[in-house]
Amino acid sequence: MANSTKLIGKKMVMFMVLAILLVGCSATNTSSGNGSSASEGGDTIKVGLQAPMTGDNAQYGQDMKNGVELAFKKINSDGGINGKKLKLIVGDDKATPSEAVAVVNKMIMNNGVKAIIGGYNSSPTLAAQEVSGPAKVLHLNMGASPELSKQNNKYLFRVILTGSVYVPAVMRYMSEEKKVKKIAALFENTDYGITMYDAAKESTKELGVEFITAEKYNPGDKNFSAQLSKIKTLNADAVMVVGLYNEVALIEQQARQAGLNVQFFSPDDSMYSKQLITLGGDAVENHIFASMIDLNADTEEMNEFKKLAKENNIPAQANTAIAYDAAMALAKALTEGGGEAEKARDALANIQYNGITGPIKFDKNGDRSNTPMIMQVQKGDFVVIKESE
Amino acid sequence: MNSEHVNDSAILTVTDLSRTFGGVKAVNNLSFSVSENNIHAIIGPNGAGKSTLFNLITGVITPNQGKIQLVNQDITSLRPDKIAEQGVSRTFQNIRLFPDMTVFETVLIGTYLLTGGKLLPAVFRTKHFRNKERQAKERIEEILKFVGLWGMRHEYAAKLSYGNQRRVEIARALATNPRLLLLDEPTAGMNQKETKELMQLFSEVNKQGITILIIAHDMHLVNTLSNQITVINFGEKLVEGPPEIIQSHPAVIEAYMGRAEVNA
Amino acid sequence: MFVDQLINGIVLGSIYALMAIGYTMVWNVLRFINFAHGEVYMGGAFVSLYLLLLDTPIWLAYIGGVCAGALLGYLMEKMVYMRMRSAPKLNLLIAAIGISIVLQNLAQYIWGATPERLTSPFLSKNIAIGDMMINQHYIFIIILTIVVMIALELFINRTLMGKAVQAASQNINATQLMGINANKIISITFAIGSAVGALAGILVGPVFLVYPTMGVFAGLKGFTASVMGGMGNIPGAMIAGLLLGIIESFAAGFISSGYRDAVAMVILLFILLVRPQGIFGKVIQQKV
Amino acid sequence: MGQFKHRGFLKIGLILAVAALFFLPLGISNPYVMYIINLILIYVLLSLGLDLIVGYTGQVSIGHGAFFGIGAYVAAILGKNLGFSLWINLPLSIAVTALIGFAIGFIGLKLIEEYLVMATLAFGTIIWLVFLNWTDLTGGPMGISGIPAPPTIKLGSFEFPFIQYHDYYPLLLIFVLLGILITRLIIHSGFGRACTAIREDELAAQAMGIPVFKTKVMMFTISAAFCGAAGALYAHFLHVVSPETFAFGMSVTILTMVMIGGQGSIAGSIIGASILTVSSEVLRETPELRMLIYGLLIVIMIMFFPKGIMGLFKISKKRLLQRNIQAKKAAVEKEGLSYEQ
Repeated sequence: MANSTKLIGKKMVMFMVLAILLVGCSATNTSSGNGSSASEGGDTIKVGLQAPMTGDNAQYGQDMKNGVELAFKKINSDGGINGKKLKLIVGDDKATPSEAVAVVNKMIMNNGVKAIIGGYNSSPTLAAQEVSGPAKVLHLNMGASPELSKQNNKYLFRVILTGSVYVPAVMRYMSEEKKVKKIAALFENTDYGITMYDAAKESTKELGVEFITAEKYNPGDKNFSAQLSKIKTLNADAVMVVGLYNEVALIEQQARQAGLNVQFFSPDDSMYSKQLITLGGDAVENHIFASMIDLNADTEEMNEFKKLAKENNIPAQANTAIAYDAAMALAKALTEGGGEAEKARDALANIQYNGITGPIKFDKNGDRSNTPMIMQVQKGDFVVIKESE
Repeated sequence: MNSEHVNDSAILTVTDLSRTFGGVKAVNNLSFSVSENNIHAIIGPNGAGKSTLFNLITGVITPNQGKIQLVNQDITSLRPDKIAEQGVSRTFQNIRLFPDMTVFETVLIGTYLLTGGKLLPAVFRTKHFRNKERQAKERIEEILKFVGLWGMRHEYAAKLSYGNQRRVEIARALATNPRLLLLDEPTAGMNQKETKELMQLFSEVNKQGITILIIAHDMHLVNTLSNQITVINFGEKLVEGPPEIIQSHPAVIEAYMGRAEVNA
Repeated sequence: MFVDQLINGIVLGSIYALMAIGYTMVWNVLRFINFAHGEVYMGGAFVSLYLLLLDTPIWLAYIGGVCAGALLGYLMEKMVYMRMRSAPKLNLLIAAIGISIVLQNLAQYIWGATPERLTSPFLSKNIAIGDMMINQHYIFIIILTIVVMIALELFINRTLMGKAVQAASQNINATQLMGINANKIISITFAIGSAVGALAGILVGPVFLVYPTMGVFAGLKGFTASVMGGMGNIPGAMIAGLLLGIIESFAAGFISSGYRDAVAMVILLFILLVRPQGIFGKVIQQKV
Repeated sequence: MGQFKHRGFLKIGLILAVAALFFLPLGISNPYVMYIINLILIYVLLSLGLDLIVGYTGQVSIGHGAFFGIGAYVAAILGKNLGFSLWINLPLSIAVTALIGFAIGFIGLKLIEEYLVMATLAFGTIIWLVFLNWTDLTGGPMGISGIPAPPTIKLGSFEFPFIQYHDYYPLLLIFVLLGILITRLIIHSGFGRACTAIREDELAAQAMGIPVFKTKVMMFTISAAFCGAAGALYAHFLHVVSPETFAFGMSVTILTMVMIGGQGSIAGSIIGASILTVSSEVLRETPELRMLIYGLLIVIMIMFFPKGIMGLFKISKKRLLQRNIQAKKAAVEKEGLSYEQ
């Protein structure tokens, strides 16, 4: 009896310790951010990053985080925003809509962020902007889906190009330069994949090409043998893959193993990463895609970015550069806004800024109007084969 | 069918019952009947098929062939709860109590047939529902006082002495308001005092108009308590009759008595 | 397309068979589903990957991964399951799921979430059989799986330790009475099952990549295969794994690739309801 | 008599405490904290539901995340596509979930122990894959967003709109209290006792006339319905549903809440749901370590509190009860009276 009482006592103590630990964590948590109503009392402005930090898409989130941190470091060492330092709050959206809503909620309400950079994937961004819009929080996202232009959210801006710009560019190139007629589509079964495919299908009539099949896969799938052997039997001239580098690399590798040796292309630069080549090796050689950025470009901005990245020991990836651009543009808008949400929004809407990814300015939908270039994987590097118009 | 099985006052009639387990005939072509208000004993050596017989009657296992009748109703292959509904209740050879319940809670389970398991009345606490709940609780008070466990009603049943655990099991069986009570070796492992007290209890139960079918090893108990005995061996019926006849039957002595003495 | 899917099915099936062994062996001695087995598969692959980064020769890296898998299984048992011997099975199940969450995220913390390709000396070569092209690595997977199965069969039936494991699966308490240390048997069982699971992960690494959550569905499939083969039946698990891989590939190819993973679950349900003792299992009489 | 008075005080105290709960938002200015509290309420409803079948009936399911999902998707689809309000969607969600729960229970509950666990896992995974792949209806991996908020409640001249998280709290609280009440009413009835008896000893329960299978299926259905209700509330509260929320991880989370809080205990469900929800949210501060610590927490809790946190109190309560009886017995014997109350 005494023994068991002692045991229970021990367990109670352990429980207490755990409880105190948790409460302690939450206390530091609430003291670090004090509600949305409180203005940034100190000398910092908080900015949130909504991106996948865990799960299959975590690499994208990591690249984005690197880019934003690089930009913030530079901005803060140059004196910050009207004397205030930028502070990054990282929120993991796991590339899923409900987590995105949860984490954006937390960043806005608990941390009191003034702006959010991200997300990377279209579906989570579409869900999250429904929270950030009413809260009047600037939301600079990197989703490709044309849906993002139609949200009627004044605070939503897109720092990459929209799918409706990317897709026709690459489709025209494939039709005119590569003379393909019959295309098989293989796309991610998400807002991103579906809307990109729809946009591509729309452009087929005037180009005189056709999609002979539309195969889908779910994000995170690793086995595409079923879709690929179906495509193989249809004798397509080319395969359009809409997906991220993990999937694109695997798809092309498995296609080679299955003996499907045709031209692969993608409508946008989602797979523009050294990882594509590391994973795909020879199989991704000759892959064609439309891109808004060329990391080999010899521009002043690009060279500065690469120098900064090297100094800070950060790999200079496409997404790092785009996020860096987004952070720089945001900083400019925040400076002009002088602490007022409405003013900062107007400043961002009318911004004129020359970034690594070219001139940044937004139309009334919050989209950029730049045109993409066409790139190809050649000898393990990304080479521009057609400049942007 | 033999004419000796026709029994007008029978509450339970078993006819040509058989059940095999992997080729072994646990119960083989067994026929007997239990008269109303009797204390009927089933005896036989270990492995004779007594517990299998109980499991067949209560529907825990289904027979390969044969028929089990409760008064005029065929209960062969009915589910155990349906058979309980018909007024057959039982205790188990190895006492099966509910480990996490007090005596009161355990016996309360036995009133399921009284209160029923309807959901909506429970949620809306209808008058009917409350009445039944009250009745159930009154009944338990009555039963627990009857078996002498009222004072221990808040104790965990599994923590009681062996004899008292058996009483809880009997009280729980009585709470179902049975016509026929099946007791599977109820005094096994009890000391003499406990056995004597339990025998007392059985005859009191019987006086309330409940027929008892009992499996027992203790010949003394069987002889003093029961008024009809069926002896089975290898799943078959050996003999049947009142204690006086069974005691002196040569086949019984050969098949059973010797061993029982060793067991005792 | 038919032959394509058949080959894919056999390759997948080999992996599932290897995974199923781990589930079945643990079930044999402890009667519970070790939900963290999928993470052993992942762990083995990651360790191999890491060793390759350190310029370890490829064979050594593979062997290192297998050993790491065995160690992981052993530690799991020693640190958690052994301390829960008297706890209800449900608690073990939750603990196993907890371990799997920990290991997945630990792997991500150490190695990052980016899928990486494990090197294979065969991956870039195809063999022509008739007019069919088969990847050499696929053949390597199939051959190695057969070798492991034979080795395991020999171990169980021909060695003293194997016989002790077998005896333990009948009745772990009786084993203890016979003077064999039950805890030692359980540890060995975990180590062997985990080594085979890690091998599966290493073999898959060059084809489907290595990443922290790779074990989740592989685990579910392996577990389904072990139920199909009859829980605790090692040869049954192997054959069932192969069968599952083939069925799944055909279903994905001819029905819908989105429901690829549902196929295994439907089979699992079907087996549980119609033949819970598994395709190759014997009916066990339950004593009332 | 004294005991009666004591009880009366308890009752009044309880009513006051519950009433006070409704005024909790007044003391909370941070909407994020309110958001977490609301989330806890939804999880409490889920845990209560799962506890009915796991804790009270002893039938383990690791597929209840799917019922949560069915409730949420029914509400989302009806709310988004047909513009139905919460008040129509909630009963429909409950009905659909109960129906599917009944079907699954009817098929699966023939199995026992580990085999039931496996079957519920399979069912849960299949339903999740349907959410993921039936793109036309469920939106596939994108899920459904833009689910409308509940309509403004008008009571005379008072209006209760649903805009902030503070506004949802009373609504969710009412449903949780209703859930607690129904749970209590069920477990203190012939049906509830039958479930407990099944948990303790199926054979003995059946011998008492309890239709074991039917009772299990009924309880499974109710349990699913609870999760369906939680799902509908979740969909209208968060305005977005997507499949991964309802994957295996959710089933495990709910089961872990029940286990850590303590099976077969209402307070346990509340404690379990609170601990896991709060720790999961607090750990968002360290996204890279979040799930790692969360997993460790689960392993440690389950190793060191095998009966959950309420299990600790239960043991001491049991001991107290017995000590009380012993003391009374001694007192009675001293006075030479027969021990009877």
